[in-house]
Amino acid sequence: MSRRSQWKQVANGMLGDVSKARSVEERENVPEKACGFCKNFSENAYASDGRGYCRKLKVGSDIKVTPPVYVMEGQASLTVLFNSDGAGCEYFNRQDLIDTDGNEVNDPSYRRVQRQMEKAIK
Amino acid sequence: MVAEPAQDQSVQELEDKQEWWWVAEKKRSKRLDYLRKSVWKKGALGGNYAPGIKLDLECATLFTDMWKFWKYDPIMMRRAKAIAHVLDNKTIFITDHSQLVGYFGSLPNTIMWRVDGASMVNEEAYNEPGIMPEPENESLQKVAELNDYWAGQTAVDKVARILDPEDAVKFLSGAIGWGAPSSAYGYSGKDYEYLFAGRRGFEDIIEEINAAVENAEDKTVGVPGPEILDIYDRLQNWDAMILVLEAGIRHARRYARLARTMAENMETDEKRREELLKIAETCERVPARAPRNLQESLQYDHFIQIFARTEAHEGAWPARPDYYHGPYYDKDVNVDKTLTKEEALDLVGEFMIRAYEVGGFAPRWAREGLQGITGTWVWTLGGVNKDGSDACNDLTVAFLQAARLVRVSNPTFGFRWHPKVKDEVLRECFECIRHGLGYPSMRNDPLLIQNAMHWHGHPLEEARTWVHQACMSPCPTTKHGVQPMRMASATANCAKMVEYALHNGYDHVVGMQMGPETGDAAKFHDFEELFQAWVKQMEWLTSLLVRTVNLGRYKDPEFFGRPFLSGMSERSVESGLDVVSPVGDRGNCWVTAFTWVENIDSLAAVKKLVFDDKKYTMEQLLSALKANWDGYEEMRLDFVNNAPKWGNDDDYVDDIMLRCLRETARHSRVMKCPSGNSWPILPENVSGNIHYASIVGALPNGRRCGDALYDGGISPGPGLDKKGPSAVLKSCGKIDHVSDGRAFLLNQRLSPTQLAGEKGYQLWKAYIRTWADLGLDHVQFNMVSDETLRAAQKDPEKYSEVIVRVAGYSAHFVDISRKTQDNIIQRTVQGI
Amino acid sequence: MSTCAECRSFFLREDEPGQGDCVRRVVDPRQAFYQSKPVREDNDASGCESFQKK
Amino acid sequence: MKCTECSHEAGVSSFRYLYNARIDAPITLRQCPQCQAWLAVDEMAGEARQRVDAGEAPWGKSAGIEGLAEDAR
Repeated sequence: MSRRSQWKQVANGMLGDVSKARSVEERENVPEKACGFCKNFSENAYASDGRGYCRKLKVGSDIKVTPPVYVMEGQASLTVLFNSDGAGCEYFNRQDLIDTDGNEVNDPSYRRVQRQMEKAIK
Repeated sequence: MVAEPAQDQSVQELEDKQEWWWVAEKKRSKRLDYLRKSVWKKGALGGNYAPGIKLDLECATLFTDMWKFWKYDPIMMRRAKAIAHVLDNKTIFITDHSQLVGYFGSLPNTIMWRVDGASMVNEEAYNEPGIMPEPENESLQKVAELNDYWAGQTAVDKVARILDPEDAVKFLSGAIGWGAPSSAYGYSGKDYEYLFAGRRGFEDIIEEINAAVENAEDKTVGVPGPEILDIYDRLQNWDAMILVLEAGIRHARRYARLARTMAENMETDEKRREELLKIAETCERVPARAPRNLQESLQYDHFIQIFARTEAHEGAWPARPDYYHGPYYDKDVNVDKTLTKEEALDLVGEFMIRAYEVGGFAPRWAREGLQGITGTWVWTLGGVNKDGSDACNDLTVAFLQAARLVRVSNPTFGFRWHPKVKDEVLRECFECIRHGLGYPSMRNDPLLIQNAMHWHGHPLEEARTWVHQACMSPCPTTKHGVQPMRMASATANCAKMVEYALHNGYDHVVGMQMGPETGDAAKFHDFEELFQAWVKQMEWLTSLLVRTVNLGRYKDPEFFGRPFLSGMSERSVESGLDVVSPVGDRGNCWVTAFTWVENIDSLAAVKKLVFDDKKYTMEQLLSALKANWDGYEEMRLDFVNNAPKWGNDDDYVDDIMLRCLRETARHSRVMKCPSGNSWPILPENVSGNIHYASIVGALPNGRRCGDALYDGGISPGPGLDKKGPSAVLKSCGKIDHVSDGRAFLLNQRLSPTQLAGEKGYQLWKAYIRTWADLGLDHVQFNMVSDETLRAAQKDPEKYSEVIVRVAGYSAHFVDISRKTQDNIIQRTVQGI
Repeated sequence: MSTCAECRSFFLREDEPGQGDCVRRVVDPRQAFYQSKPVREDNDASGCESFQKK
Repeated sequence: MKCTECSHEAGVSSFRYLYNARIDAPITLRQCPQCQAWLAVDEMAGEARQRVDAGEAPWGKSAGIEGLAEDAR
């Protein structure tokens, strides 16, 4: 994979397409094993809309297919959303400590301030 | 919530207790009191919007409807038509007791949503708790529809698509910098010389555009050739400028009509009826024609700001209100005597309140980095005229007095100090600082004029017109000097330079290879190897951000378009080019250097304890850092307490500061902006030191990932400047404030007890003289005691009006997160 | 069907036939103000909660 | 380390790190992963000293534990 194509894959996960043709239901849905509940989820500090990186998996991984594809080596991390379904991922590791109060400040490891997460926790 | 002052205490008693916020409430007029308390707070409380603040869906919908409708128009025309539709149709309001009007949202509690800026921000708006207008389900449906429509076609989407994908990912990781590479979000300089010094209203500008159009049209029906081809685009641009200027005039007349309707049909109080008729008369006059008095002049300025912010999310508010409105104050108060000083103070105070009210939806990184406020509204006061004479006037004093009455945290002032400033004006500055406002910041005018000439080649007369383009950076307000679009995207999280130098470019926080591979630090044999790795990381990080900004600037006329800003800029009115086009712009770029001093203290600590004293090996240090110092507490304290720290007049570490700055200044001259000019650095932080606290890994200066970074600029680490204020000034004075960078922020805390009374003023004045003599360009003060701040933490409601200087801006203490509050309390209180 | 023209909040614009402003007093938790929004005189006002017959 | 509130016991690093009380003192603020209480922790001793309330009693060099960081130096 060329330098450019590797990073292109990551960039695609971060740009406007994420907003395209997603219904309210899709946006509101927080699965039981959402990536946002996982210890390996690191929220993106630029777009605090719930985009993030997986700390374990690198670009090229796909946890939506069966069986999942795990790429463990590489420079760039896999991008996921806070409400991506991590049910099929063997690295899912539930994070007990979820901070949904945004009055304090950025903490990519612990903070999940999306409105939908609040509902899921309550 | 604003609590009531103790009714049984006199002004004198409250002054003696230095409870300035209650003093202000007792002293200000009933009108100012009402208006100040009626404002909805748009700044974030920590990272969240205050209860009751709602996303403005009306303006976003109006804009999108018209944008969709005119889909075949060129971008500038399309935007002009969409803006005009918003201005013609949105809900407007006039608040009781107000004399100045205009808000860019549709209701007082709404925040404007720049729906065409970035899909990421749009998704964030959708996900944000608490800001959806009721009924929430309907609003969510509406926002989802808008997000679907704008997905992929916002300004930032367009730029990010063509950036090198590696650059895009690393920039958008949020780890190495922030900002958005588009004038959809930025700091737009204004051509005040053209508007105010030139005494032009919108109708005057339209006439000038029409003349330019006529001239150009002659060419399009003349001899065919390549030289006429771009005229067709320019004609479209000119039409767009006219369209939006006319919409601005119509919008003001909507206010005139509302004020007249209120006066004629609703108002029973005769005095208020007269005020409403005055508002009507004012809005019929401006912005169509040039102002004739203070109220018109302030109203004109406010309309300009509102229109510019309807067009783009402007994160700053470059202005020089005493200079441009001063002549009207003088005419009304001193010559014609149509206004008393008290009446003028009411207008000036309200002018500040109207700005305080302005707030748009901002992404979380911006909210966290500017906690408590909505943007850096740093207004410039004082300074010199174009001929070098003192420019301070009666309005300068009025602004400084009004600030103490309305006590808003935004706008704040930056005062252009120079040796000819009169004592009475300097005293007013001191009074604001003594009253705990944290502003004005003091700026060294002669030095900054020289700096502007040095870096960007602004001629002397133009450099003398400078205003703060954001928190700190001077920019002229002239045809070729004004920078219409400065994007925050060249804001570097500099602590990553030393972090990456230590970890071979790998970022352990986001888990990605970010910087270049500069070698395994465990194998470095001497300090020089580490320093050279740092240089490479510095070059890589600043270059990546500058590439992003340059591309954003170059493509902005194609990807965004600024018809209104163009329509009030001489360069565009004359040329027909989008003002954001770099053609004819002299360039005034700078790289904002967040979290800078961590580099210096970290490098010094490694040099001292690893390479000089050989007390630890690099392997040991790297292990401790990877463990976030967990289990290495004794060693960590050694790196904090037994390594030299910046700000103590110690050449060991100060020399490293100079070396880092000079390497960066060298690289600043290598990197060029689209106008071909340099990119000097400007160390400062706002509250980015808190935002980045959990994004920067453990460092050799002894901080862990999670700890607040230093408070910014060239300020020493909180509590680490142990040798007094003179040592701080001497360390900072070693920096050449002309050629080492663009400007250098310095925070200092002073004791309100020590600086009480006349003696206090004289001490402070002597301090300022030393500061100027040592050649520093900036200093700002917090003069609120630890006791008051701790009391405010315990009883926030009682102290809701306590203001502190954060860095480059002020905020109400209760609006900032606990980590930020503690970071401020940790700063050393210097006795002078 | 009620129209905006029949409402007490409606003020016809002199220079734009058929066009008017809906001007209403609002008191929110922080401030009191008058708001204005453009409406046409023949707008259907039957669903408007603020409609008050002249 | 043992949480002063719920007695949860685990290694210091499994308590969520928040920030330091002062950079030059060994007192830090951490959060218990079980009961989520905020704790003032002596990093040198690896012990939780006291509860720090996020709302009512702030932390740091500031109100609540202002003496603690300095005492521990």
